[in-house]
Amino acid sequence: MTEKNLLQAIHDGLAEEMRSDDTVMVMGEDVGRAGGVFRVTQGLQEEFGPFRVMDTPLAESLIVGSAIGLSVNGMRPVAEIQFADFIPPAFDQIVSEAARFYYRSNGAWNVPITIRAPYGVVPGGALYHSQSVEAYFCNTPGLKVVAPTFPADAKAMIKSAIRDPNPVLFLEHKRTYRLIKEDVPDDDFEVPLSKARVHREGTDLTVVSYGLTLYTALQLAQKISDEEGIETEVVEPRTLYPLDRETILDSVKKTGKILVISEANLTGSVAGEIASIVAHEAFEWLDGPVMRLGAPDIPAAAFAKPMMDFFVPSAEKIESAMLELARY
Amino acid sequence: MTEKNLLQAIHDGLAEEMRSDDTVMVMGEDVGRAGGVFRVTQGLQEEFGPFRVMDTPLAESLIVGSAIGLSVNGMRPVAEIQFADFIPPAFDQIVSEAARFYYRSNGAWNVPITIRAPYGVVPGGALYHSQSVEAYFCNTPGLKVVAPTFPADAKAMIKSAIRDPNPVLFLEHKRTYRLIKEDVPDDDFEVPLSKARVHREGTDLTVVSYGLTLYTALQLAQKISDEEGIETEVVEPRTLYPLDRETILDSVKKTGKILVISEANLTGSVAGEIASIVAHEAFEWLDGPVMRLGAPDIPAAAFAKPMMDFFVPSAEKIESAMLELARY
Amino acid sequence: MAVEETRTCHESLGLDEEDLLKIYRNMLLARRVDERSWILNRQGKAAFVISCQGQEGCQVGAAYNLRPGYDYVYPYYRDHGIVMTLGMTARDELLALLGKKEDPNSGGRQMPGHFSSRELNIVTASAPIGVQYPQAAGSALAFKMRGEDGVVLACGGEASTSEGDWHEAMNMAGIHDLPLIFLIQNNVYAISVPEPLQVAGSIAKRAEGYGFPGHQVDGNDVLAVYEVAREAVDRARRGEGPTLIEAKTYRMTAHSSDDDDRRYREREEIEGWRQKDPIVRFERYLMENGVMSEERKEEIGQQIKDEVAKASEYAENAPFADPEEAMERVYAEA
Amino acid sequence: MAVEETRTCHESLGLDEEDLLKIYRNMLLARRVDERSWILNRQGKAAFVISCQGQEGCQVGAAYNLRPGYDYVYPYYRDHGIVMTLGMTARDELLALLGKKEDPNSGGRQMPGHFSSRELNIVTASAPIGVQYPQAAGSALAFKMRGEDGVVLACGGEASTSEGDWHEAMNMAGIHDLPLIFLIQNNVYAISVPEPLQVAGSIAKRAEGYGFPGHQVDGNDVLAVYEVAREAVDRARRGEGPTLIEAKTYRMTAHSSDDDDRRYREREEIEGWRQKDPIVRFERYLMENGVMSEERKEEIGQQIKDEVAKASEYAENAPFADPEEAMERVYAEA
Ligand SMILES: Cc1ncc(C[n+]2csc(CCOP(=O)(O)OP(=O)(O)O)c2C)c(N)n1
Ligand SMILES: Cc1ncc(C[n+]2csc(CCOP(=O)(O)OP(=O)(O)O)c2C)c(N)n1
Ligand SMILES: [Mg+2]
Ligand SMILES: [Mg+2]
Repeated sequence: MTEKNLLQAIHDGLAEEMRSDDTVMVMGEDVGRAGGVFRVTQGLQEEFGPFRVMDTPLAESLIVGSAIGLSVNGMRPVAEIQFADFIPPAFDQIVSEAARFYYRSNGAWNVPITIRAPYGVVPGGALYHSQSVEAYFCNTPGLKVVAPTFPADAKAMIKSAIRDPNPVLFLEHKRTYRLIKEDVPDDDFEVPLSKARVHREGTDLTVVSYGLTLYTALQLAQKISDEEGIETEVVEPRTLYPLDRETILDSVKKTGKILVISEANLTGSVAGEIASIVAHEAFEWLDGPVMRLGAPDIPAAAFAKPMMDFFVPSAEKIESAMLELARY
Repeated sequence: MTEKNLLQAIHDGLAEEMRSDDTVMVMGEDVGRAGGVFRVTQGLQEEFGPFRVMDTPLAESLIVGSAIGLSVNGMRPVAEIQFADFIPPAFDQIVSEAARFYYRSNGAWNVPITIRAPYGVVPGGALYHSQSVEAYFCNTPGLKVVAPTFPADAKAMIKSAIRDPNPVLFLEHKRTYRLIKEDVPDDDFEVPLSKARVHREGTDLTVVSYGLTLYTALQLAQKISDEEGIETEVVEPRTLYPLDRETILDSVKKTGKILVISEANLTGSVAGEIASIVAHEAFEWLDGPVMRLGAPDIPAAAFAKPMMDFFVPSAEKIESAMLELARY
Repeated sequence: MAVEETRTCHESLGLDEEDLLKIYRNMLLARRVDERSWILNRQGKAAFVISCQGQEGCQVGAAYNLRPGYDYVYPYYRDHGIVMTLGMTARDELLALLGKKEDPNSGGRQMPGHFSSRELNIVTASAPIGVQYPQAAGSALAFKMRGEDGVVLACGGEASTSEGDWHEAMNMAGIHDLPLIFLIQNNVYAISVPEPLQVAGSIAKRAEGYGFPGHQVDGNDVLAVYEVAREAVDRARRGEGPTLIEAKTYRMTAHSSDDDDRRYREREEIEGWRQKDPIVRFERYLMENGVMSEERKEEIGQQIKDEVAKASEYAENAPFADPEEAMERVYAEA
Repeated sequence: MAVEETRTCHESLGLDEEDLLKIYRNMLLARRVDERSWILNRQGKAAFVISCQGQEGCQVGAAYNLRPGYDYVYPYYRDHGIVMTLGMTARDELLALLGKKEDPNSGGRQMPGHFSSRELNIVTASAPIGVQYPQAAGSALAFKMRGEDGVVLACGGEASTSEGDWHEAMNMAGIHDLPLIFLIQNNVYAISVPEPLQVAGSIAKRAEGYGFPGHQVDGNDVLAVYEVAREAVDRARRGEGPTLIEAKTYRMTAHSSDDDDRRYREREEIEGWRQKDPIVRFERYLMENGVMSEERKEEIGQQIKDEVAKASEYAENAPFADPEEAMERVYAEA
């Protein structure tokens, strides 16, 4: 066990996979000599050379498209999109191509690629370095979308993603890169890309969240337990698509209440999908409205700090939503 | 009043706007001499010339991107994406650009463009000429997404879209192009891009739908009224983003039950957003689970007819879901 | 026309008579399967046809240079001539046409012309134009990284060069000297849109801006295409980098069975191009060079006719996949 | 260096001394605002800086040909020199730097360098690289359709040419002979990625493949850029079509205040380029040609220094927009 932050955990996961499998490679803008703008790939090019850690041209469609082509010719590429905000040019290659090779070829061609993309609001990031893009991808059969929050999960899941025979979109919340630290096992453990994680058991309400808002919600769950005796069960999907419906539904059936929190614009977010599954399949167990909390429906976080802070679901808003639901 | 199908209604709406406003133009692949692969723009190039009805290169990002640039320099372009399945290359220009000009320029630059895209399953269309892409776009503040089903609405709404100062994605269900006919007023009437339509009042359950499944649901609502005395209120959002929440919520508060039907892959669909709004805001009024019906979570409709038919929510499935909910 | 026919001499290309007859057969088979497809369409049996007619020269000429199952191929929807040269059969083609379970490309999931074969290294193709180019660059990079001499052939119509993906792949190919051949079949139209509204400047010339050779070739002269493709393939195998080939040709049918080309082009234009039919031209070459007699021609024609008829019968009688099969193979299992 | 300095003679370009001093002022102002931005960043007042240092010659030389508020301009994030030549002030720039409510580009919504001005026809810019090119083609098409003689200038770094959008716009510009000037400021790096890994062949040469002229120019020679841009603008105004300009230059700072360029380039390389600083070069030209004395230089320098100091003070004291303003102006009202 070694204490690591999220950045290091992902870095280590990549490095270990590259050491144990020659076909694993990393590609993207500035991943080589610079080691990535967030330093996730630092030192990898020195160890593995300029091809297995390749600086690509500035062209996201090419990055994902060529990763697809590499993967069908024997490689296991991990493609980095520098910021999730810049994934739209690769949208076609991801949703129309990578996600469908297996289905459309009736099982002949599969696409074992991982696409890493840092997402989430970060101070100074503004409209185009802040977005939560997961909803764009969570209706694409054939694709897996994962968003681990904690370092140990992230290290295990980047390995699972690389080893998975399907395309996996791997989302990393930028603001948690250095914020969250924990002991990470040194051995080669895996977390499947199909299981939610129950961080905390509780009886009064269920909170489902991921990324920075999960981290905040976990602290608040402790707080309202200490202060008010309210016991929150906190569930992290970890994989956003396909969802582990059972774990979420089991939790709601126990607590009777659910609040889904994410940093994405509320309308059309993944939170809505989770809420609607619950409203359909756990209806009989519900003791209160199916609640969601997200960012307001405006394009994204602004540059100026006051407007940015306004955008992100704050601890205050999260706490009051939790209390409102608990007291319902 | 003249009886028209959906194709003709949209054609006429376009032609009338082009006649009354010199800045209105149409652009896309094969919209000119060929009059569009579905013939929506037939005859327009003869009337308005090769620039105002312009055949573009095969490049969707260019089509939408240049429409943006035209619009900020005085024009009102209607850009056609030949099949909604081919909109991904334009994704960046739509969600990152068109939808954000106004917000990011603090109100200085707006983008009055309309993007038409035929969607939905059609026999022989297979994986890439069949998709329902609306969910990709219904979490993009700054963009309006409309999907009228009936000819009169469509004619009025294409006009509203063209006159709207914001970018509007205008979705047309291919299978309804010739299927649905109705009397369309000849005068210049508008339907706002903000109001759902209640097609049929009822007390037992609410069905929310659009496109081909709406058409089917309306027939079934009549059928189960006749046969079983079950009265279904049928609501068509018409504009999918932003949603007219009030009309939907009012209906559910009256009937206590809701079934949302669309042809899209169920998970991550707009149906989920509608369901979750209801589960949150009309919880106290609910007498049954919030139900959704959609296509299975597989990439899209197959070419072979048996597999294709399996994909589309059939009349049987819709009817049994309606009955199940009504009897709940 | 005599000029083109005698310009390329097969001996100088290292092709023997057997090669020539194979090439001829492949072209004719592609044509006959295509013609059969239209008949099945008119009979209401085939929902959709997309033709190679007129482009058999580009396709077979280029593909004859490949090592099937070793090199990677990204064909586009008209490339019936390519996939059959690589090893697909008339039966495979007609099973795909009718969307039957046995369709080796997709089991009836995709439209005809959306080729795929793991055995032949034909990478599964889709409808969105241009997406194959970055993928092809990736496959070529994999060959290069492993130091293998495989090459990648990526195909498209002239309009596919209008998509950004084409350019991004051209740039990548140039940067890393990838073993990648871009074969652009410029058949003058993209559905209804004529070349002048589609392509600024010249496709072939653009290669220079990326630092590698571009060639324009008469796409209706199969040996001319073979020659320029052979040069490109050899160059790629030697590790010297990519080549762009723009094969000038013509789409002899409507865009597809859903299209009515009378809306946008003159009958005379089509008739003019019929005179340059690559199959007729090659036949004449073979006869004039004593490679094929009138009798032999008849014989081959009859063999192919039988083959296609049998294949059609088989495909027509073959079953569809069960409806529920649509649910399978969404995700690969580890 | 002497060669470049005397090669372009301002009289032959139709520029008088007033023009030259205006050009000089614009370059210097851009530089000084930029330097001030870094100071505010180090003081913890500015969250993010993205520089024009080293590229003032490309920017001012090109923009000096435009009609502000008539022509359309799509600048990229380094184009401080362009927007100030068009009419933005030091105050505007520093309000944007600090994200204040009065920021004329976005009211503090966007990062610095994301320019916008309705009055100056500077079309709102964003961060995604390359998206401006198709938009610029559209704006140019509007001019052409109305028969107006407006031109459009679209800018980007060399890496912006790697995106498909660039190519799609080049093709469109060539097809319709649009009044569009592509100004590519090739400053050798895209963050850390050096040109050889970014650009195959030559950017300037690519224009030919689209059927219009491409020029490579010494981007650190402001008059050379002016000259080639003038030719391009005149050509576009005459309705003769687009031009591509590749201005060879160098990024003298790190990519941005978030970047540490010691990870990927040598100090000596930067020092080498300091010798070619476009402002120093132009100063020498002005002095050698008797346009500017040492005294005049001091005077201008002092004026600009004062202007920037005042602007900075103003911007630092200006208020932020209220948090709730984030909710406004999502949709335009009819
Ligand atoms: C991205 C995308 N946009 C539009 C289409 C519709 N479409 C199919 S083929 C075609 C024309 C292609 O022309 P070209 O590349 O010249 O090939 P050809 O059919 O002439 O052989 C179009 C517009 C598509 N398949 N994909
Ligand atoms: C689509 C997209 N991908 C990635 C980025 C991140 N990014 C910002 S600037 C930059 C490098 C741009 O290089 P270049 O075009 O040469 O301009 P320069 O900064 O050198 O002036 C990158 C990768 C982005 N802004 N947009
Ligand atoms: Mg063509
Ligand atoms: Mg650069």
